[in-house]
Amino acid sequence: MATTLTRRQLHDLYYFLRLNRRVDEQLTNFYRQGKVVGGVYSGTGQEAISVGTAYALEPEDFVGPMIRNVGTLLVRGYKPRDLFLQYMARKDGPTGGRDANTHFGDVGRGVIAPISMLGEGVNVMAGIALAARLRKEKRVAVTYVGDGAMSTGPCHEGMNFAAVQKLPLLIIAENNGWAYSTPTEKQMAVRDLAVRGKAYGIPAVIVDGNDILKVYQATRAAAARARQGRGPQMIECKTMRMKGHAEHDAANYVPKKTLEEWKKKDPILRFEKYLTSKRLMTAKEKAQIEARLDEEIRADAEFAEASPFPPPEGAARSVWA
Amino acid sequence: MATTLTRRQLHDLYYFLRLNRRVDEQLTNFYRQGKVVGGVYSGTGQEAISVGTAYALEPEDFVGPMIRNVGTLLVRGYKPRDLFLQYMARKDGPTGGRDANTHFGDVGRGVIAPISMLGEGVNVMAGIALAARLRKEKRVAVTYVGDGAMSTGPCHEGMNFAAVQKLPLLIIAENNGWAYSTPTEKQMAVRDLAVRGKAYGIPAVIVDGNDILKVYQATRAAAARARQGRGPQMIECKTMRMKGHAEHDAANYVPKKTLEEWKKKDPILRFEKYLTSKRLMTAKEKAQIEARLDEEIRADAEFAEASPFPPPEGAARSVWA
Amino acid sequence: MPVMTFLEAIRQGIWEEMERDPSVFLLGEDIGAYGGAFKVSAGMLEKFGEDRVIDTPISESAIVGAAVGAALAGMRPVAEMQFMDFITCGFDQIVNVAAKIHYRWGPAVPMVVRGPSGAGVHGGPYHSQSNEMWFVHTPGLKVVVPATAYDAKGLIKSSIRDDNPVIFFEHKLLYRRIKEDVPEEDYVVPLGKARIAREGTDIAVITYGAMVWTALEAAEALAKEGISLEVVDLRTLLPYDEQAVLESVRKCNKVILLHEDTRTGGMAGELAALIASQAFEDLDGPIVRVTSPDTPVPFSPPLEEFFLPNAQKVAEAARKLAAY
Amino acid sequence: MPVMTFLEAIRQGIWEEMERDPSVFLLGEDIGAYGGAFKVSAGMLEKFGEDRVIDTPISESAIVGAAVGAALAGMRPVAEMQFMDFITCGFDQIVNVAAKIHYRWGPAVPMVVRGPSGAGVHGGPYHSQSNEMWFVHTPGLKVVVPATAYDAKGLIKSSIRDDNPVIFFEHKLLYRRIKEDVPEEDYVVPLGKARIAREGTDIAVITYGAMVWTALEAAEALAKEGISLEVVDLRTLLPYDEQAVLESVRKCNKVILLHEDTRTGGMAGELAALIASQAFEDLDGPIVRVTSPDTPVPFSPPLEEFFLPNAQKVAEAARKLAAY
Ligand SMILES: Cc1ncc(C[n+]2csc(CCOP(=O)(O)OP(=O)(O)O)c2C)c(N)n1
Ligand SMILES: Cc1ncc(C[n+]2csc(CCOP(=O)(O)OP(=O)(O)O)c2C)c(N)n1
Ligand SMILES: [Mg+2]
Ligand SMILES: [Mg+2]
Repeated sequence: MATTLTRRQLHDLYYFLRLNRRVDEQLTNFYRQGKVVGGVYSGTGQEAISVGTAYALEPEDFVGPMIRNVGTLLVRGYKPRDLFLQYMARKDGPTGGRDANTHFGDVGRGVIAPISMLGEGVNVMAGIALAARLRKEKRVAVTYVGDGAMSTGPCHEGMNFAAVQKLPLLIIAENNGWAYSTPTEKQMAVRDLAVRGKAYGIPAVIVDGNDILKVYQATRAAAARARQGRGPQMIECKTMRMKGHAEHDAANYVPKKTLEEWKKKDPILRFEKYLTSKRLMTAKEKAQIEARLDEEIRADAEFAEASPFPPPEGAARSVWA
Repeated sequence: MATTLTRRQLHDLYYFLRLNRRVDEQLTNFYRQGKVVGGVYSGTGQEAISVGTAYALEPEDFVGPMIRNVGTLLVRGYKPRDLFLQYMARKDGPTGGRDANTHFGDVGRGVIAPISMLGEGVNVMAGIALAARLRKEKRVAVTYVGDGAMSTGPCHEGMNFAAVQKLPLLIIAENNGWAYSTPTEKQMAVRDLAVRGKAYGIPAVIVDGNDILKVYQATRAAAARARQGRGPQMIECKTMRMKGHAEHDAANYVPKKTLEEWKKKDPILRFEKYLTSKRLMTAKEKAQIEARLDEEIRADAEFAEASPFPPPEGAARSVWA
Repeated sequence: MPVMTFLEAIRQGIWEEMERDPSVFLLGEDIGAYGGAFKVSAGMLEKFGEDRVIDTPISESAIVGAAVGAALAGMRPVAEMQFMDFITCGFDQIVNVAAKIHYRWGPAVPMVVRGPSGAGVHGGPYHSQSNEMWFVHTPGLKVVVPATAYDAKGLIKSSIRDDNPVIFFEHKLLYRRIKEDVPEEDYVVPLGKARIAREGTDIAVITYGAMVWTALEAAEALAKEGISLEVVDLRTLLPYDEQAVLESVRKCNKVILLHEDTRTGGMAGELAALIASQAFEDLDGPIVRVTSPDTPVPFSPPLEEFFLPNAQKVAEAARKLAAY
Repeated sequence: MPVMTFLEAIRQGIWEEMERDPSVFLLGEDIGAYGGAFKVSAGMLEKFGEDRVIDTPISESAIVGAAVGAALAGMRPVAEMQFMDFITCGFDQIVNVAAKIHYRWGPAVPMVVRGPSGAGVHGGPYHSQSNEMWFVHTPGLKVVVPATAYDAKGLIKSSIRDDNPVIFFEHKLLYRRIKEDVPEEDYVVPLGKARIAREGTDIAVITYGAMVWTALEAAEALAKEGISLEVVDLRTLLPYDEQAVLESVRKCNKVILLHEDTRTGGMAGELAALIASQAFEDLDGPIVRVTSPDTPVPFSPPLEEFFLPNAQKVAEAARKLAAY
């Protein structure tokens, strides 16, 4: 690891990594307490990708996070309470209870809400990138695609379209080994998703997705190339889904040994070790960050729990703008 | 060119090439006479691909021809009259006037009818290949995909699915430079469709699609590999669409020079030259073949023209088997 | 007869067909070792092996398309959509390939596309849809929506044996909530035949799927008020049992058309057209629709409850209609 | 006022909107140098440049999805389907992405998906479909089907200015057959408002698209027999003009619902439900549907003619109904 990031920025990264983890943990707690409506889909073990990519962007850039990219949302300014409220289906949540989990966004902040149907987001983000090009705005659009989502037709169409149109689209392929219970060997007959990029004429790099500085740097570099008009860029992040598909899924199909090995590569512990060993973060600083997190999570959890469910008539909102 | 084909087989190939061309020419004549219902989509300049691939197969194999693969249908035993009747929407045509052009098939002969929506056929033919594997039948399924069709999501899904399942699927990618008015540069940002195959883990070769012996041999080899259980195989045939998208399209968007250059590479003239220069076909034999073609085309054209339109109530056929 | 859940009935129906006919096989996402998101295929990989229980990539077009191809080649594929919401991702394959083959060029396409549909479990806009109507409006398909465990088993078996593409909607709310006596032996429930779920005399309620239970609940409540509802469970939406609908309307002279699906362009419209053209003279009151409103299915419980029809809403409509 | 074809009216409407608003741009297959399969965008590449007239790969999901993204980012994309039959290839993007965005999380999605639809030109099963109903049954969309050149221009302009995803069906039979006086200046025809295409007193014929002309032809013929048809041209199917439908029914007391689309689950059902619930007492006869039968659109002219509704079939139905 080597970086030109300032000490403050490194602490930021650490803060967001931890915040991401803490939000997921709190959601799991809420889930176990029966307070979550629906399932909880955690990004545990993949925080470096969400946080590292989002942190590498400019404010005017657009992101299209998927269900595990809570870290992306946090970096873009959403608060833990937004996630809590949304997962608990409360009135004050970003969609007022109309949709679930990370299914929210805000064009003003450059956040485009996902839908469940995998792959479609690639096309939508390509459209965002297209608009940027048409308006001669130097913004990039970032789409996240799982190893599973990469098998969808729409993903193919979007990547190819972006390549032909030379759009400033960043494709972050999160290869976490699994799509629900399906291992990548049953999803594809190649080892690396990155070869797909090349088949569209999209430059693709492979990075260790559990190394936040690598993710950050690859994203900076790719975003810079895209901004220069060099077309879409792909980054395959190798990582591992450390929990089940969702909280209800014990993931017995995942070999215990694999999990144990990956546990050692935990992106947060790894970054923490780097920071402390390089003396980039003192024990006191670390404690301060954790204290701040404690307070934020506590306050937001409280706020969310106190928020009412939406009034029934909220369902009658117009489908038309 | 070099081959182990017998003289009879070589003559067969020549016959089918010429038959393909002659059928297309006759259809164009019918079209100009206002006898065709709808458009005429010709395979002129691409006959070596249709004929060469189909001729390389075993009787139990399945083909899924597209609109320009008249040669494939002829090799599989369909007669010129079937095409004429179908294009003229007559009662005795293979679909009794219910569908158009090459949209017909017969499971018994291993011919699966295409639909207009491009790319879908890849999945259907993958399903045929899957059935073969499940029943432990050593048959292969052949799907034809254009440079344009390759951009569709279903094509991607089908190729990937076949790769993961190691299905005996042959993907014949006909790269004829154009998809309607769209040149391949606007269809994709890579030069070769073959790289797509590799991105799925599908072995892919590139052949001169205007050299029937190369096409034939590549297909034999690929089919053999597929039959051995080595999974899907891809052959990219480089060629050129020598007419407009259909007869109504003057194709002014195609540079005249390109057409002139490709005209010199005409697959039939080339094969004819090869056969005569190697003394594999005498002038008399050639004349005999042509005389046979004259008679066949004449008789079938006459038959087709004499065939009535279907009775209106034919429309009321059940949609259910 | 063992008591069985709706889900277990479907599972058993598929299982029996797989035992009976080696050409039946399954394909879909996570249906193998995992047994499917709802466990409909639990144990099937172990029993029937990897060739007949195929885990696929996330590729609905490939799933449906491969099923079409395999069906053409003589197999009887049963394709699972992890949620029926995702059927839109294989839509073209269903409506343009599968549905039109027989009419266009002759062959049979014996295949089933099945999966969980419907709301009431707070699944949000993408795990709650009632997507049957797009397929009812596609000539060449059959569309089946069972309401009882008995029917679920009998209908899935008929669907697998049918020579046409059948879209089979399993209401996820019923999966574990409905428990009934279901014969363990082989039986089928024919496609295209409705069932009188409850006899009545005042108002015919024509419905299907989970709403059959809603209608029955309303009927129970209204019986105490002296209003007698007849509940017709369509079971198959395409082709649907016109005769049964008309008979019930002719008997009751008033009709409520009830579905969970959204209103505009929903099944109630189709039924209204049938009734208003074929049983016009038998009608003693307006045709009443009780349906979800025209929005996506909202996520939060109070919103979803507001959105969904329920026994109260049906009863209210029935009271008004009875007084007409 | 110049005489203009239906096609030219659409072209001019798009052209004017592109001149008026730099955020309007086009994307689709072969729409650039070639001007589109039907030449709706002829000359636009030359006039507006490659950035605003984008030739795409054969990727309907990408076309629709890119339109959604661009719309979210403040543009007003107009996406062409080469034939509306191919809209099924971008179906999920339309019904699950575009249609649901505003309800779910707020933003406007100002975009148009347009293209040629309908039969009568011997296009066969894949170049003749009337695919509007799937979208009428999708909350969040608007669905527009013009019948006249005047409306085509005014409605395409309204559609482009609308802040929602609009699916715009252009009947290819009308493209060059309909020639009318069309103002060259700017005007709009509002979405959601029907038009009385012909006043009448005996039977209301509710229809849209090319069938408006069929209805008018029938009306003309029947006038001579003393049967007076009122022809209502819906123009917009979602949201449709309930008031206009009901008024016409209340006036004529008899109604024929006419569409080219296939019968089961078609628009006529929706209208029947509206009428039979809201205008039940005004009806003096059964609600009659005249539609295509439930099959794919056959290719051969005699088959297609058998399949399609025409003035004779409408007249026959009207005569029967008049005598009721
Ligand atoms: C088109 C589609 N089919 C099926 C699903 C159901 N589904 C939800 S998540 C998932 C697995 C996704 O795997 P991947 O893309 O690798 O993302 P990960 O869960 O690993 O983050 C599946 C199959 C879906 N959401 N969309
Ligand atoms: C999904 C889909 N979109 C659009 C079309 C319209 N269309 C018919 S053929 C064609 C071009 C096909 O190009 P290619 O696949 O290269 O085949 P070729 O015509 O060159 O043989 C297009 C765009 C279609 N048939 N299917
Ligand atoms: Mg994954
Ligand atoms: Mg081509």
